[in-house]
Amino acid sequence: MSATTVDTRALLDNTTDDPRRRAPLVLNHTEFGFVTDTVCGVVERTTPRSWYIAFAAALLMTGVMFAMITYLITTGIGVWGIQVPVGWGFAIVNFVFWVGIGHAGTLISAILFLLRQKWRTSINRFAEGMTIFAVVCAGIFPGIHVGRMWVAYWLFPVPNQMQMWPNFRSPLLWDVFAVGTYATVSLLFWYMGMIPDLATLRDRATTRLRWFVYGVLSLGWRSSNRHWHRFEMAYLLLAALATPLVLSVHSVVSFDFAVSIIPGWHTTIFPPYFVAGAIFSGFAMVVTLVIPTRHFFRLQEIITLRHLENMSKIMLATGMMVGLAYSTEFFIAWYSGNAYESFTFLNRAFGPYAWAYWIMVTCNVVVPQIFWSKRMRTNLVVMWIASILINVGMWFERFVIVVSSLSRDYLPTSWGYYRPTIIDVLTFAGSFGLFFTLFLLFVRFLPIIGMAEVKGVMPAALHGEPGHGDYHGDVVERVGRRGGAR
Amino acid sequence: MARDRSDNIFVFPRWTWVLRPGFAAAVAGGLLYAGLIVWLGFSPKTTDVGYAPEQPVPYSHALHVGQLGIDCRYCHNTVEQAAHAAVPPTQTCMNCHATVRKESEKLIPVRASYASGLPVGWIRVHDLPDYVYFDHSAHVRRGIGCVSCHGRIDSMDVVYQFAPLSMGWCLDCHRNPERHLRPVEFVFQLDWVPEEDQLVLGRRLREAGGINPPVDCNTCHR
Amino acid sequence: MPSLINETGPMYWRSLDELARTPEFAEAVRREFPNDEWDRLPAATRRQFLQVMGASLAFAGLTACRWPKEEIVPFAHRPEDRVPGVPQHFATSIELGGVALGALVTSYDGRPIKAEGNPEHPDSLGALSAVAQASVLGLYDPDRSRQVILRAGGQEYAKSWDEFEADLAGQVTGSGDGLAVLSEASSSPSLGRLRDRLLAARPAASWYEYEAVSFDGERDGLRTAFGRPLHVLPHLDRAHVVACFDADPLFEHPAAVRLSRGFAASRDPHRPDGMSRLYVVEAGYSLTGGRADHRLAVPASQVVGLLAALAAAVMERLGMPVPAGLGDAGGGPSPESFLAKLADDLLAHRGAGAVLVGPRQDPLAHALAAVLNAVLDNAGSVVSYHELADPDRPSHLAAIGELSARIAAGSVKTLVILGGNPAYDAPADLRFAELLGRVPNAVHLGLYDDETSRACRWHLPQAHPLESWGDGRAWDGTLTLQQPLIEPLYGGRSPIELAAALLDPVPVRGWEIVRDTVRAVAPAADFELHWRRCLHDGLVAGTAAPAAAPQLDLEAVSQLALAQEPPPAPSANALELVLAPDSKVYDGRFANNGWLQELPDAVTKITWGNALLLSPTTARELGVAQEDVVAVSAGGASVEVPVDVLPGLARFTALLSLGYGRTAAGGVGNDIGTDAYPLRTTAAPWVIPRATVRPLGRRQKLACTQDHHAIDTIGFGERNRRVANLVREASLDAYLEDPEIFRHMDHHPPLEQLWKEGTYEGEQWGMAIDLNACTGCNACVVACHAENNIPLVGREQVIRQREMQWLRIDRYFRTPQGVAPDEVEDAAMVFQPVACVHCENAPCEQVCPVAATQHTADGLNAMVYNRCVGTRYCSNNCPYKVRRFNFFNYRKRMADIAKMQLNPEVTVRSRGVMEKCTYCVQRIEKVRIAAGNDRRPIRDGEISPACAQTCPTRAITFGNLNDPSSEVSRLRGDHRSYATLEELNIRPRTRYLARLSNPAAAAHVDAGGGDHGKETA
Amino acid sequence: MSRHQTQPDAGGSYGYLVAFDSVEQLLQAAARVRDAGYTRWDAHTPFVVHGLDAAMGIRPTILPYLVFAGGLTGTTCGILLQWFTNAHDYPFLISGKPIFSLPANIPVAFEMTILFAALTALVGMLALNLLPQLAHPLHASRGFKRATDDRFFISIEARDPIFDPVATRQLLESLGGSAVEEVPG
Repeated sequence: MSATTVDTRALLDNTTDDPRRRAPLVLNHTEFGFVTDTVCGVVERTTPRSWYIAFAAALLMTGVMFAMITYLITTGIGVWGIQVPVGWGFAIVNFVFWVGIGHAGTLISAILFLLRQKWRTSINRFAEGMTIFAVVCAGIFPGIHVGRMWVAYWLFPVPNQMQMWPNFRSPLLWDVFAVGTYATVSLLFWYMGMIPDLATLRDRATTRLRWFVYGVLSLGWRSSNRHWHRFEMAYLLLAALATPLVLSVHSVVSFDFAVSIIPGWHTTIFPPYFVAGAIFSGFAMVVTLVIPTRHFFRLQEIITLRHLENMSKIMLATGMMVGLAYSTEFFIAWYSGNAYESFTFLNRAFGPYAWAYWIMVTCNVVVPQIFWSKRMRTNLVVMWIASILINVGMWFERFVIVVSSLSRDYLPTSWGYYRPTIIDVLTFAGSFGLFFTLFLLFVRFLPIIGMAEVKGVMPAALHGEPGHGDYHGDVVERVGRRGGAR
Repeated sequence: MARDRSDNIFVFPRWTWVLRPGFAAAVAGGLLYAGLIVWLGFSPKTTDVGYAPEQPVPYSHALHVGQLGIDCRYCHNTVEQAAHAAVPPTQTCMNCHATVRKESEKLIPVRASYASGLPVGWIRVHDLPDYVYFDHSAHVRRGIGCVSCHGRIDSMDVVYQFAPLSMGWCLDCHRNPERHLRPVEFVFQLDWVPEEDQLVLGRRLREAGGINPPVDCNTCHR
Repeated sequence: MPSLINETGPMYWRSLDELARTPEFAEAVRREFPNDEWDRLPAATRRQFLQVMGASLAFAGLTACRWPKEEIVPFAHRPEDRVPGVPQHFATSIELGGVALGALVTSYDGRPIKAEGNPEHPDSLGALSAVAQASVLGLYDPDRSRQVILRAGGQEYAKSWDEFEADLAGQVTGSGDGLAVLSEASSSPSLGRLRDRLLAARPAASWYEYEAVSFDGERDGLRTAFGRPLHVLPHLDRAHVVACFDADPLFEHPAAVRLSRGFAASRDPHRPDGMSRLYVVEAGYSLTGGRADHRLAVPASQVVGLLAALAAAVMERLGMPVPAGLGDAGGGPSPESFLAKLADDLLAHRGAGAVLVGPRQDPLAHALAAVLNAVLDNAGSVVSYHELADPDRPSHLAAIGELSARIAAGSVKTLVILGGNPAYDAPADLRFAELLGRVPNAVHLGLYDDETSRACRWHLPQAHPLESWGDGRAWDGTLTLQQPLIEPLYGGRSPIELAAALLDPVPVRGWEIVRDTVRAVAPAADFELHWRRCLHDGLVAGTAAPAAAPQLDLEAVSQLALAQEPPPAPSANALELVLAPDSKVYDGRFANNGWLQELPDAVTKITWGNALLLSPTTARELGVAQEDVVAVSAGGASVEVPVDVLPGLARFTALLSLGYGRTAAGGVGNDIGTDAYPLRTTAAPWVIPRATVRPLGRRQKLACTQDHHAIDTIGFGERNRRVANLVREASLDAYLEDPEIFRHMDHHPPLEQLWKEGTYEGEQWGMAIDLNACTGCNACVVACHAENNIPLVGREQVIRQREMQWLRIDRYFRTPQGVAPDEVEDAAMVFQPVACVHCENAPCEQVCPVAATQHTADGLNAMVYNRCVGTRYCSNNCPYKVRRFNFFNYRKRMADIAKMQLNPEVTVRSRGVMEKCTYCVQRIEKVRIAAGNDRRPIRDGEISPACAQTCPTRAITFGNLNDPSSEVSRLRGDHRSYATLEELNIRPRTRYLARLSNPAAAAHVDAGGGDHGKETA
Repeated sequence: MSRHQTQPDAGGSYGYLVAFDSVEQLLQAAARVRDAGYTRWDAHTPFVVHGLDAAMGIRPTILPYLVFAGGLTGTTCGILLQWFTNAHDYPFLISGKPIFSLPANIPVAFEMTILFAALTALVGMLALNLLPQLAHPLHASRGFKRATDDRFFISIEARDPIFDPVATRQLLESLGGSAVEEVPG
């Protein structure tokens, strides 16, 4: 059967809401085999040349980044534009940017899972992968931004001859734990969800190598329902843990600023504001990646237009939240009557960094408004461009917060103006290289869609009980029965 | 049939079930081993203690201090006034060796230095990092004996590093000096032992002298 | 070309080791200790080469890590008074512009590492100017010349001193015909003695003295007024009204330290007879102008006119006949209000005022000042006159002019130049550099192989003042001794040694010459004892010139006045260009001194170069903006220089400082800034009329440590709003009305802790900085730089806002509200020294993830370099932005010889580490240990950080806050005491004492903060 | 118990395996096997089939309790770590703040909680499932590969107390699945 060609006469738009029947999540097909073949096909088909080209490009960019880092380590962080007063520049901006991106994955997997949003199944694997890669990129920057990278391990509580310990009052140390935990948990979540699908790849293996690799990775999964039973429970628990985690991580990241005394940083609104922003940017990045991928690998029937429309709606919502945060900041700056605070915000909007501020506002608040219109929500090109603009805007949000606040704090004599160097820019560009390298490897060698989960929400799996069929239904209603193994 | 993509079946051999506990054991053991290597291998106790370089002149503290009973301060005469317990000038050696062992082979560098005025290049044994500021006077004037840090110099033919001289080691004493405090008159007496319990004595001396060693960073780092 | 000329640091070490074994070296030692008597002197032993040796080898070890093993190199024969690692202090002197400043130099294991003031010395009083302190760095400058060089036929040959002496013996014949000596300004009695002997022994020889920056205007002015030149010595501590006409007694004056101390005393609001009032008339801001109660910005050329008008006004009111030529001498604008007010004030305080005129003004101005001081009875009370040692010498300009003429006439065969750099700084119209080429045998003794040396046949390495014997006179004439602290690093010789060589070929040591001078000047029964005492004190007591009571010759003054034609008033196409010695490199001699190059100019805050200063309105009318490069032309010459727009300058007046654009200064100073000497002529040495400014359409960044970028309107407004609160100021009257006035100046909610208040027992260190005493002179900044091994970062890094000074002096201009940045005409200038204030609730501490900065038991905010990982979070979170970061290893290119200056008591920071003011914790620890050793408490004032130690006005006080009797506690109890950014509840340990202005009644508006005081009162 | 379940008994048979095409068939079949009183048997499905647990009579897992315990351990470690390092072993004065105050320790304690709990969830799940177990008799069956694709299986082990080569085979054949396959042990 043909998984590789899409029947163009077939129905591809499932965005119309028909109250009489729930909108299908997989189009034109009812047999499970179709899902297996389509998704595994991505991995099993011979590698297209275009993949090699893209991979080479990404690899090149990664090389650039590591070249920059080598130069940085051998020469000193003076090669960056940072100075006094602006002691944090691109490195921290990029860190916050990437961590923010990293939030969509866990959010889609965990929160939508708890909210029983079935449509998540086609994109969660994808988003989780993206999370891991974003966090990897984010993780690089705190490491290299310190003046003496070779003693960066002092940030961890390692017993040593000095009998010195890190200072747990410092938000940076909270960061270490938050980001560390987040990376670990996201990885667990991602891998665990993948085990059954890896088993599928194992069982479809035609070469010894593939069989061995996927065999080991799938840990000998044999689809036993007694295993599924605990698997579901573990998955539910991980989701329940990851949800507060994902909220806490960006809150902690925002503490780096909120706990300081710098006007423009010292704000109680930061945690919710940062989390909303993170979700916002995360979804934007998913859209940016999903649209080309689904087109390229012909996944239109599994990652349907409805999925994309839903994501547009979420971007619209989070975009408005971020916009609200911006205006609240201004209101409070004025309302608090704190002279330093109000100057900082006037300065943001009309000072030397006004250009950055208005780029941010345009991309993050104005652009998403187009998603009020359904035509825009269902127009892939528009959606794709908008998502990229939102990514740009969110990067600038971090730039404005970090740089413009620092550049003019309390004593006018030590005001300054930060200019990035070419090293700054290339390092940032290079981190995208790393991101795409990992992403390309992922789409090439791993199941980019959770087959077992998609199958679970297909009509054939629901044995005529509409409204049921998602994992936790039975977890919740199950009561102890006699007999059986434990 | 259509769904079956390959005729050959791959199966893992039965013995692989052993891997599970084996793997777990390997991971745990490996981590423990690595930890121990780092902890023990890089500790100053391992790297520094016992460092005994060969000196240009085979000067024996065992002979001069142990047997002849020369006081530490005869040579290291700045120890009570200054941060450095200065290594003596050649002159000091010659005070005796102008008459004693005039012809000795071993003393050739000393005599040469005395004649030319060029220094004898001794090798530093107790070498703290440049960012550490240790003051001998502050310690000996408060009743910390030489022996506490340098060991029984009077029995060393070749001086070696007795203590790790690590920050943790310094802190231990700065936090509980009573373990080492002694009456100032016995500071330079290497073989002195208290009649009473050291801790009792130490606490009394600490009380009396109002000795509260600071543990602030800039006590040693400036 | 012989390679020895450009030896580098490491080369030096090697050569030294070899040296130690060569016969030449043995010879050097012999010359060093000629006889036994020598060895008995304490001074003798410390110059044993062993120390230099020891230092070199120690450094070889010090830079190494643990496991290339480190060597200990003890003395072979340790001197009596030497304890290794314990610094010693020696009194010596540093001569600048012919005035000797007493200094107390710290020597660490034989290495002079820091110069401080000599408390015994009348002009130093324990403090030292920035420039004088920086001379220590000059000693170790790797670019100093190391070699006698003979230049002939376009070739350079490395020669020895013997070869030179042989050659000289051939050149200088019996009567000394064709022999001329050009000395830089010197008050050295020894040199004077040798000069007289030389001129006696070789009657045909001639002796000239030239220095670009001199006080000859005053000499000539007083010669007119009193018939003979005298030194004017103001006693500002006694003054009630001080009027400065283009004068800068607080900074530019050679005795500035002494005058500043006096001024500060007179500004004490609690002075029994009230606080003094300062009037300043000047072209652009000087530090004195910054402290003025009433300031008038007029073109420099108009000052004399105002003086004449003032003199006339005063004499009229005294009912004296006004001599001809005075009343109408001033052609320029004469704002009645100001002059009238000043006249009234001076008359109201007869005998308690001073009228001072600066070196830029021509003799008439000085004469008029003399007249005013005389008729007001200030002479003898506030202003005293002192006889000069060399009353008859021609002025420097005349001397160099005459010498040039004689060279042009070809009548000079051998020209011996003792120091100085005339080829660079002689008036442009003389073309002196070219003339030098025509002298068959020109000999230049200099610290550097500089512009002059390159135009001469012989270059001789000069011994640095810290390497050689010498003497000089303080401003009041006190004989001050200069003794070496180290063997000449590069075998140089001092001017007196060279001068002696002109007399007899057998080299005489400077030591003998100075001894003979002292013996001659101050004979004593037991000379040996007397000599030792003088060496110990650094001066010969009781040698100050007696005060003179000269007779005023009004007639001569009015003649001079009549002879003067009124100068033209400047306009947009005929600007007035005012030249000034630079506040850092002076006349250019310090161009290769990194500390001074990187020191922000007191007023402009520009480092590494100079700029053409224009007032905002003038700049607007000329159509030039900040950092535009312009061509400044006058009298045919033209130079290119970037513009710095600054308030407080007279309209159509441009200021430019000398001393930059050196071509042979050395690796540091070459091609830094713009050389202004081409514009300077014999006719118009300082004030150049009819100059034009033409924008070249280029821009050039100024390495400025403040306002790093052109300020926008929002920022400008906000800055003005904040200044009032940061630098609090009120008029004396307002303050006396309501002593609490400064507490009312900011309003914030009660400062409560979230948690239990910490208690602080034992010594608790704190600091008080009196803004009413601070003049912004930068002495503390250099002292801090020298004490704490602060690295130099260079122009590029300063532009990128990475300067490293721990202590900076913030300079603000108070501009009236609502004035646009480019319309500011006049604005009050205020200073505020800012270093780490050691907050009790330090924001920097809580954010450091590795606890590299934490609070100590004695209340210091400790910065632990070796723990720092360099997140820079602390710097971000510091509201004062006083933390400094090592973005690179700024010592990578540091020559080994320069490392000899480093203070061993302070860790040398490496790359990627944060640093900041430590309250000089090394000094605290030193005293604490010493006090603990002999079981005694620490005395108040026993600990003094480098900045406090060197402050000329004693504006900085350090001490124990837990001791209610300590000076610092007293000052913090003062009504004027306040903390900046108090509302953040960070509890800074450094507090400021507010500034007071003392405007004349009915003139509060003119005073910077006076009106503000009124509002809140 | 499951240890010997995985252990091959020499040359013997592992048990029977029967395949179904639809979820409905599977559920009915499972219910019948359960009611027949078998204990050592299992169902194999490519995805989670709703209601199958009930049909097989599987009791809830203890995993949640393990995870809860893991979380508590995390919190305790987090707090203890911070107390020991900053308040006990080497206390230092920071910004005039108390040596030990809970608010500053919440973030790290929270993250440690999540970390420990999450690790327990995955490791616990694998441990209870006795995974990884690469080798299993069922993998030798060729048809069984589709258990991860689109087919549904029921397997009954020969080790089951009431297993009878004949009766059991009859039961399975009566379930309407594919031909019963005997899987070698």
